Order: sequence, then structure tokens, then C-alpha cells
Amino acid sequence: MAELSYRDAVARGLAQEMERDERVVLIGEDVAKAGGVFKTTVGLYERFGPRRVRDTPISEEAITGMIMGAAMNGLRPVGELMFSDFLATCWDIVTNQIAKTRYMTGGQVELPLVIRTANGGGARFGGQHSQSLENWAMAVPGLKVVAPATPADVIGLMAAAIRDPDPVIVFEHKGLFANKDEVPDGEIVDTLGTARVLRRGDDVTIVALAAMVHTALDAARILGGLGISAEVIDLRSLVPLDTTTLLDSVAKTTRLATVEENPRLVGWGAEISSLVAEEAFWDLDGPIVRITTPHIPLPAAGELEDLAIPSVEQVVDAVKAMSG
Amino acid sequence: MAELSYRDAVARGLAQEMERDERVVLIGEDVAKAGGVFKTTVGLYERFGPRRVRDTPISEEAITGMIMGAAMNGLRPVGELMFSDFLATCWDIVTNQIAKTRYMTGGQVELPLVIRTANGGGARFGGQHSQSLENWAMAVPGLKVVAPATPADVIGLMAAAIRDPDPVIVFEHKGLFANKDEVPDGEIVDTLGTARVLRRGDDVTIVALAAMVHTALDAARILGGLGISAEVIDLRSLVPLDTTTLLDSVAKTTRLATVEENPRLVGWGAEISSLVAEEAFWDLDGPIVRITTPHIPLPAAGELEDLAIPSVEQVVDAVKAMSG
Amino acid sequence: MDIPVDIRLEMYDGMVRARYFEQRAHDLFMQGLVKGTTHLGLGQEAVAAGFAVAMRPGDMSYCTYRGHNHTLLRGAPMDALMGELMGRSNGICEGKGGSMHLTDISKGAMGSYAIVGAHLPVAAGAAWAAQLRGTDQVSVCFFGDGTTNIGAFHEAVNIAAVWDLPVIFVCENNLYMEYTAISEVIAVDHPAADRAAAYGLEGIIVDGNDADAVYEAAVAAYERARAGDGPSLIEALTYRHKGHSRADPGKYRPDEEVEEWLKRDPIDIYRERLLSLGVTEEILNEIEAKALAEVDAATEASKNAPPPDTAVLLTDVWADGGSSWRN
Amino acid sequence: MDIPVDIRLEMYDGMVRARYFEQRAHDLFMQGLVKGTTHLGLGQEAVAAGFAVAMRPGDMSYCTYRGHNHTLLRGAPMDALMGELMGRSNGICEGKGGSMHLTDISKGAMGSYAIVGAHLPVAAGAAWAAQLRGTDQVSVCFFGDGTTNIGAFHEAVNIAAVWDLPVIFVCENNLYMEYTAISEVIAVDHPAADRAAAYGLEGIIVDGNDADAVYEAAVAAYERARAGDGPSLIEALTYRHKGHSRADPGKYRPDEEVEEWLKRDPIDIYRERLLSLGVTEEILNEIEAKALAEVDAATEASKNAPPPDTAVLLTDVWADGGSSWRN
Ligand SMILES: Cc1ncc(C[n+]2csc(CCOP(=O)(O)OP(=O)(O)O)c2C)c(N)n1
Ligand SMILES: Cc1ncc(C[n+]2csc(CCOP(=O)(O)OP(=O)(O)O)c2C)c(N)n1
Ligand SMILES: [Mg+2]
Ligand SMILES: [Mg+2]
Repeated sequence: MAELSYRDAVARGLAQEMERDERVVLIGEDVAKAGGVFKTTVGLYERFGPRRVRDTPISEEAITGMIMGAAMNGLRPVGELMFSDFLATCWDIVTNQIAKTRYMTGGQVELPLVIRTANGGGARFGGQHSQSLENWAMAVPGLKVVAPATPADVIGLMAAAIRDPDPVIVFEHKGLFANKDEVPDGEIVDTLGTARVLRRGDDVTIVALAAMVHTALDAARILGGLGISAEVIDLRSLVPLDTTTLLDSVAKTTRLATVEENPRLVGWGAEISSLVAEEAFWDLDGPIVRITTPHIPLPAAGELEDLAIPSVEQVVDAVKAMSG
Repeated sequence: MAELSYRDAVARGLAQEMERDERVVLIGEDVAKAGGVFKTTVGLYERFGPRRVRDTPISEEAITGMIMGAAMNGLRPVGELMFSDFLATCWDIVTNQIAKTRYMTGGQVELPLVIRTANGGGARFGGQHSQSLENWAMAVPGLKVVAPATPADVIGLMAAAIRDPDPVIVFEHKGLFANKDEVPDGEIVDTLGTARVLRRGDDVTIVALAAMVHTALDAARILGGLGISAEVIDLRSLVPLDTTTLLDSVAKTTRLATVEENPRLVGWGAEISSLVAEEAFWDLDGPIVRITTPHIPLPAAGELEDLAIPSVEQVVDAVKAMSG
Repeated sequence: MDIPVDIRLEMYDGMVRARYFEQRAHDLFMQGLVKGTTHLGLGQEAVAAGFAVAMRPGDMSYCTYRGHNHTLLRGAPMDALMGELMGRSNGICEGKGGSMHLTDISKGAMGSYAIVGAHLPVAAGAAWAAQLRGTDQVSVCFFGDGTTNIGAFHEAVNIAAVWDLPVIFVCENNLYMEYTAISEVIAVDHPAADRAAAYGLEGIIVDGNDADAVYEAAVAAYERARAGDGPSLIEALTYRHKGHSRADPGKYRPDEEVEEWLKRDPIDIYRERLLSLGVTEEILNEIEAKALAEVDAATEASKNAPPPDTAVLLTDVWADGGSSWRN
Repeated sequence: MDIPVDIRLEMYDGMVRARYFEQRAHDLFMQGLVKGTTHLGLGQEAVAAGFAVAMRPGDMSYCTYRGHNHTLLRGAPMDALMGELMGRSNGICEGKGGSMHLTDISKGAMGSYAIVGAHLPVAAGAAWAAQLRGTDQVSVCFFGDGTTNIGAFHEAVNIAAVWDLPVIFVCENNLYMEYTAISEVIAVDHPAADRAAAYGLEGIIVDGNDADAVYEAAVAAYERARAGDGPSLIEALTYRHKGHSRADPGKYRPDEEVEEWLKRDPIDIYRERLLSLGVTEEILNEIEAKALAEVDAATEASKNAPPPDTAVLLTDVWADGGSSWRN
């Protein structure tokens, strides 16, 4: 056990897998000599050399296209997109090529690749560098999607993503990079498609992801003080989705709230809500509440950005209201 | 009144607006001399000339970027993306630039532009030319989104989109181009953000869009014969969303089904469902059912594609089951 | 370069098989037996033949929706290709790909990509893996003149040049995009060759209707790639005999232009050359007869094949064989 | 070209104002009063000055996250820019844009774009509207060396050339992307100039640290654009004095290189030149003092401005002033 930051956990997870399997390689802008703009790949260039850790031009279509081609020819490449917002610049490669090729070829093509990218708001970077876009990826058949909330999960889910034979997008949350936590020594390998109940409760289920997990946990603690026992689920993986953990929890608590950084319309919370409204309707004792960023781009000024992203207070108020 | 195809309605809608306002211009691949690959822009080049109707290189980022710039400098441009699948090739321009610029500049920039694109499946074109992507657009704050189901709506919503001061994406459904219907003579201008109740019913509300509207109507007719009175709502516009019509209907019928061509995860039906599960929960007498394409890319072979896209039979069965 | 006669016959055989295959595809489309769309490479067979014949097993071809010729000539079974066009269960992609997505990985036909430009970085990536793994493989990427204007072209050729990747970018310049002439949308004469210098590459132009010329350019580029000297960008001048796709009559092209190019049919040219080199009429006739028989057989097999099993709708989204998004 | 002294003083004034403004921005960032990030153009002022001063009202500038200089020199009020960096209610974008999105449409500062390459087609589109409307406006688009490798660069320059658009693409080649040298990711010497021929354009290189040289190149390009002769692609050689953004110390750059370039400070160079041309020290001192006072005042005004009203969070997504997605 040692304390490790979420940021350093990224490098540790990558190093663990690169050590184990020489087919694992990493490319992206400034990932090599500079160790990444968020310092998430520090040390990898020195340890694994310029062939396996390589800086690219500013060419996101090339980065994603190249890892696809490399995955077709025997590598297990990892491509970094510096900010998840840049997914938009290579969205064709990601959605039309990487996601569809196995299916369209009748299963001929295997694409064991990972796209890692810094996601989410809170850093006062403004509208083009702050988005939470895991819902975009979730909407595309053929992509697996994970978004870890803790250092240990970063390592374990990164390893699972790299070992997975399908394309996986790993959303690393910018707002969590500095977070530190105890992490077990030795190899950590997790399982895609498994949510985790981080806090047990009886009155209401709160489902969250990435940075919102911490918001939800803080809210649950406060709610506990108010006599409302909230169960907090960290989804961790949007595809595959752990519907068992979700539905079991709702069956017990009979109430559901989702907390997401996605702007309102068709965020991942909509999928969770619609799933429960269809499959667990009779378990429910009241409306399903979605707490989201409003349907706006994110503003840069600190006071505005903090207002936009769901806060502990907002979650507490919303859950109080639905439990009242 | 005259009979007009959905295909010809596109050209008529564009011509109506180009005639009225010389700031309206059209660019895209093969839209000018060839009249568009779907023949939706036939006659416009001849009528409005090479300055206002112009063929571009195969450069979707240029097409969308150029209409954005032109909208900033006094035009009201319309850009065609031949297939909606190609939105992915210029998704950065659409989502990070066009959608966000008004907000990020504190309202300094007005972007009265329209992106038109052929959307949807059924034509046996395979996975990269058949997608229904209106949910992608709906997820992006700053974009308005319409998807007409009839020739008259094509004209009216196209006109409304062109006159609107905000960016609008018009999804024209490939599977409807050949459909003919009576269309009033003279100018037609519709209103964004208005759904339409196409069939009144008491037992269940079926919400649909574009080609699925016809599927829903056919299903409703059959259900009527089985003693189930279905109300069919054509959403027409995803953003703005006519929640009034939707919630009024559910309040009356107490049951909701959505029929969408989007693949399952975070399709627009999820948003509709979550909205009702939150705001009209106490109106509901049973689970909300989503009928979607499975979460797969679309296959090319006719028999497979027909299986994938929601069919009349599927809708009938699903609604029967929920009403049973 | 003195091209051995067996190589030449292999190219002729390839071109003839492709020609008959696509003529049949056209007929079947007109009969409604091929649905959706189809983009024929009729008239462009010499490019496919020159490159495919010069390629080694293990080399990788990436092509577009206009990829029937390339896929066939890398060795994909004709009946499975025909079945795919017709959406039958014997299709090479189980009917899930269709005409625009023919793929036979086992033969190095790494797929047909239908979004303009997307496969260029993918082909570069396959070459990068070859370089890293030291496999001696070369990746070849075919695309059209119109494709040179999309961003992915620029990104892919640049990174391939900077990283010295063993990839060959082959622009089949058939003068048109869909219905618009390439000359209307570029500010240079040659969409690919005149851009090569932007990536530190030589601008190479080859007569794409002369299989020998293509073969020679291909051999040189393969050698360069295998020697570690990096990518090539080759512009092959050619012409499509038919319209862009489906039933397009190609009326946007001047009659004289079409006539001129029909006179320069790559198969006619090559047949003449082989005869002049002493190959007998009988040998050529036999190649043609065999090819036609193969096309007939492929057509029959596909007509008789059932539609895809409905179960395949939900297979192969994931490596576990299924499509479930939940646990 | 004989540049009138008032133009020269205007350029000097612009450079000095930009310099002091950005030095202050740097200090405020270090003090935690500018949050998020900031990308300084310290050392690159001559490019902004040469182009801005040669521009007419109505002309349009498009720049990047490294756009403080350009926005300021088009005439945006300094206090509103400072307020935007500091996220205050007096910000030019009400605090919603931030350092990377400075915009003053009323002055033709058409925005700062933070996704590499995206603004090139947008600038081309503004030029297209000018062409169609016959307004005589020119659109100028500033971007970095690293930007020449992204697809949007290629698409935009090509269409601008083919359509003869009145747009000027200005590559500020400061030798680095973020932390990686441009020379590592291109296969030519000059990221912009050596690509110009691919679009039928002349490769123009200018000393970006010499305001006069920039001004002359700008005037020529504006004339070309207004004459209907189409776009220009200009590569201005320059250097950033600081790191890429935030607190980056720029350690990836060799010390000697940094020293060399610091010796070639565009403001020092220009001050010397003005003195040698007979401009008095007093005049220059006065310009400098005024600029500093302006920066002080802008800083004070912004420090004293309240944070943005919480209500603006939900304004201006739509033209109706609001952000509602439902009726
Ligand atoms: C990104 C994108 N834009 C547009 C299209 C539609 N489209 C398909 S083929 C084609 C023309 C391509 O021309 P070219 O590259 O010359 O290839 P050719 O068809 O002549 O072989 C177009 C515009 C597409 N498939 N992808
Ligand atoms: C599409 C995209 N990729 C990556 C980035 C991250 N990024 C911001 S600035 C920058 C370097 C740009 O270099 P250059 O074009 O030379 O401009 P400079 O910063 O030197 O002015 C990068 C990689 C981005 N903003 N957009
Ligand atoms: Mg072509
Ligand atoms: Mg630079």
C-alpha cells in the first residue's frame, strides 16, 4: 500500500502493462519527452524508449487512425488525446472506423486498442477544454467506455482496457489528477463492466461517475446526517454497463438519482433513467431525478463554472426534495 | 395543393428561402450542377446561379467551417453534408465551434446557419452510410435539431431553420425521399420546437421521429384494430423540444413508448423517457418502453437491416405487451 | 525493367477476372439482385493488378468503397465477394459489410473504407506496426483524386513521411469525384503528385492504364519501403468507364473524353502487348474463358445461397462474439 | 517600401501595449488572479502589430488561444480583455470565454479559437461572405507552426485557393508546438511555406520579429486579396519568450536558442530602428509610459470588478438570449 495520485496512477497503469506486454505502445502529442501535458505519462519514455513511447504531430485523425491500423497488425496500442474535446477532431475514425470495423467485416478484424483522454470540467479552461463527453462515446455501438474515479481504479481499469480485445476509451478526469489515495502494491487488474457500491444505503440510490462520484459521496454523508440513507454507486464503466448492480440497488432503495457532468440532453444519466423506468418501474416509489450540468457550454470564470457543474449542495437539495 | 415528394420538398423549401432572401446560399459536394446525390437540390444551381449554389471539394471541415465564417459575416448559409455519417468528419467544427461560439463570446456572435444532411437507414448502404445520428446533435448544447417526416414538414421546417438566428441541423431521412404527399401551395413556414399529434388516442402515447413516425402510425392503426387506442406524436424537433405536447399526452394516456432509429444507448428516446420519468412519473401507469435499433452498427444485407430497424410488428408487439 | 511473362500473365488474369466480376456486379445491380449501391472500378483494373501482383503475402492493402478489384486481386474468393454484394450468407463479411466494405484479412485485404480519407491513417498505422515489429510488411493504400482534399489525407501522409513508414499511398486519379471534376476543386494540376513535396516526398505519376508501368512503380515503392526509406505517394492516371455508383450514367463527362479513355482500355492495351510479346491467342482466350466461368459460378453460388441467418444480426460487435452492452 | 513614421509609431505603440499587457497577465497568473490557463505571445508582438496596423476597419482577424496580442491590437479595450482573463464581470465575453476565447466582434476581432486548426475554415468562410457580398473586407487568420499538420489546415487553404478567397493565412512559426519542436513532426523545412505550392500558392517567409517586414508582407497580401487575386499563406519566423502556457518554463528548448532569440526581441529591434530613424527617445518613453499606465488601469479595473452575475450562466446559448432547450 502506498499513496499515489490519480495522475501518477495513469503512468503506473500504463507502465504495468507495457512491462508485461511489449506489444503495448503509446503515442500522442507531447506524451514522450515531456511526459504529457498533465504529466500523466512521466517516465514512460525513459523507461520504454522512443520506439514505444512517441510524440506525434498535432494530427488527431492520424493518432487514432494509426492506432487502429497498428491494432490490425499485431500491436496493442494506446493513443492519447490530450483533451476529450479533441475527440471531435477525429470522431470519424473513432466512431465510423474503430467502432464498426469488427462488425462490418463479420468479425474478421480485432482491434485491441485504447484511447485515453483527459475529460471534464472544473479547471477554468473554458468551453473547448472542459467537456464531459463520455455520453458521446456511450452512444456509439462498438466502443467500450470507462471513467475511473480513484487512483486504484485508474490502474485497474487501464489494465483491463489494454488487455481487452475491443476498443476502449478511458476518460481520465482532469479534476481528479491531483487526488491522492492508498493503492495496493503489485499488479492491479480490474474488470470492465463492473460498477461498485461505494456506500450502502436504504432510501435512495445515487449513481455517479468520475469526479461526480466524490460529489455524490459527499452529498450522501450530508444526507446521512439528515436521516436520509443514500446508496452511492460508482458506475466506473458505461459500456459494458453493470445493470445488475444498478437494478439490485434500485429494487432495495426504490428511488434513483443520477449525477452527471454531461450537459442535460442525452447525457448518460438519461440512459440509466430510461433503463430503470423500463425494467424496474414497479420498484420505484417516486420520480427518477437527473442532476446534470445545464444544457450549456461550460463557461471559463470560476464562479460560473462552479455554478454549472453539479455541486454537493445541489445533490443534497435534489435528493432531499425527492425523499421529502 | 399538389403532390410532392419529400425529395422535391427539400429543393422547394430551399428555393422558397433563397428567393426571399439573397443572403441564403448553399454549398456542399455535388449540390450544384449535379443537383445533389439524392437529387434534393435539383434546379437550384440553374435558378440561383453558381455564386449562390456551389460545389465544394470533399472537405467537410471546410464546408462547415466556411458556413460558420460566412454566417459571422452577413450570410445565412446552408451547408449540405451528403450523409449524416459524415458529421463525424467535421464534428469539431459543428460541436466545438458552431455550437459554442455564441455562448463563449458572451453573445457577440450570431450564427444563422443550417446544416442539412441525409440521415437514417433502410437503403442497404451498410454501417457507414446508414446511421441515425440526431441523438448526437441533440446532446450538444447550442445546436437546434429537426427531423421532418413529411414533405410539407420538410418545407416548413427547412424555412424555419433558415430563418432561425441559431445554428440548426436538418436531418432529412433517406428512406423518405421517395414518399409523396399533398403539400399546400405558396409559402410554407413552420415553427421549430413544435411536436405534432398525428393520431389521437387514449391508451398509450407513441413518440416517434422521421421515418419512425410512419412506422408508429402503421402500428397505431393495427393496435386500434386490437382495441388499443394509441396516440402518435411526431416530435419533429429535438431541440427545442416540445415537452408540453409530450407531457400533456402522457398525462392523458398514462403510458409511453418511444420508437427511434438510434441504436439503443443514449438515443433520443432515453431523453424523452428520463424526462417523463422525472416530470410525469405520477401520471404513469406502467413502465416506459423504448423501441430502438439494437446497439449495433447497421448491417448491409436487406434481411438483416430490416431486422435491425424497428418495424411495425415490433412496435405493435411492444405496445401490446405494455398494455396487456 | 524486364517483367517476366508469368508475372504479366498473372496481371492479365487479374484484370480480366476483375473486369468480368464487375460487369456481372453491374448487371446484377440493374436486375435488383445487388441492392444498395455499388462503385465499380471498371477501367481502373491495371492499378489493382500492378500493385497486387507485385505484393507479397503478408503485405496489406487498404482500399475504398471502389474496392472490388483490389480485394479480388489480393486473393479473396470471388464467390464470397459476390455473395457479399448480393447480401447472402456466403458473403465474405456475412452480408454485414456490403459492396462498400469488402474485406479478407486472411489475404491481406485489410478492408474497404467508405468514408473518404479515413483509411489513409489506418494504413499508415498498419505500416507503423510492421516497422516496430520488424516484419518487412508493406501497407498499400488506394484512394481517389477527390480524397486528396480531405484532412485525413494530409495528416496521414505527413506522419508517414516523418516516421519513415513502409506505406505506399496510391491515388487513383480518375479525374472525377462523384459528379464533379477534380480540376474544379484543386489549385494544382495533379491532386497527389503536386502535393508530395509538402511531405518531403517525390511526386510520382504513372500511367494507371498500363499494368506494366504500374507494376514497375509498385516494385520500386515496395523496395523503398522495405529498405526503410519510407513512404511513397504515387498518382496513377486512369478513368472509370461507368458512373460513380449505382445507375449513374456519368453524363457530366464530355463524350469525347469518355471515348478517348475507352480507347485506352487497360485490358485491350495489355492484350495487344502480350500478343506482341509472343503470348498466344489461345492462352489469353483460356484465361478469359476461365475467368468468365469463375464469375458464372460465383453468381450461381450466391444466387443459391440463403440470406444471412438472422442470428448474425447480433454477433461480432465484440470480440466475445456478441453485442451485449450490459453484464 | 517607405513606411510613414506615424504607421511605425502605431506599430511600436501596439507592440509595447501588448508586451506590458501580457507581462501583467503572466504576473497575475502567477499570483493566482488569472485562473485556468494563459498562452502568451511575448516575443511575437511584431506579427500582430504588422498585420493589425495594415488592416482596415471591417477587416476580420481570427486567432488562437495565443490571441491576446491580436485581439488587443485590433482595438479591443484592454480592461475588458484583462477582465476576461481574470474571469470578472467586466470581461469582454462576460467571463464565459476566458483567456483562450478573447473576442471583440465590434472591432473585427472575430474570436480566439482553442482547437488547433478549426478557425482556418471559419476565416475562409468569412472571406467567402466578403467576396459574395462584394465588401472589400479581408479576413486574416493567425495560427502556429504545429497547426499546419492538422487536417483543417489543408482543407481550408485548398478551398480558399480554389475559390480565390480574400483571406490571409499567417503561420506564426515559433519553432515549437507545446513542448515538441516542429522540426520533429514535419518532413520539410518550413511548415507553411513549403506547403504553399500544394495549393498553387507562393511560399512566403517573413522575419516575424521585424515589424516593418511583417507590415510590408501584410500590405502586399491585403492588396492581393482586395484585388480579387485570392489568398496568401505567409510564414512569419518568430519565437515565444515564455513557455507554451501557464507556468511552463520551456525547458525543452536549448539555452543558446532561447538566448539568441531573446537578443532578437522585436521591441528592442524596433526601438533601435525608430531611434536611428530620428524618432526621439521622449516620444518612445511616452508611448511606453502610457502603455504601462493603461495596463495598470486595466488591472485595477478588473481587480475591482465583481465576479460575473450568476444569471449570465444561462444566457446567450441562443439568439433569444436564453438557454432553454424546451418550449
Ligand atoms: C468524408 C466523405 N465525404 C463524402 C463522401 C461521399 N463520397 C463518396 S465517394 C466520393 C467521391 C470520391 O472521389 P475520389 O476520391 O476521386 O474517388 P473515386 O470515387 O473517384 O474512386 C464522395 C464525395 C464520403 N464517402 N466521405
Ligand atoms: C486539435 C487540437 N489538438 C491539440 C491541442 C492542444 N494544443 C494546444 S496548443 C498546441 C500547440 C500548438 O502549436 P502551434 O500551432 O505551433 O501554436 P503555438 O502554440 O506555438 O502558437 C496543442 C498541441 C488543441 N488545442 N487542439
Ligand atoms: Mg476520383
Ligand atoms: Mg508554435
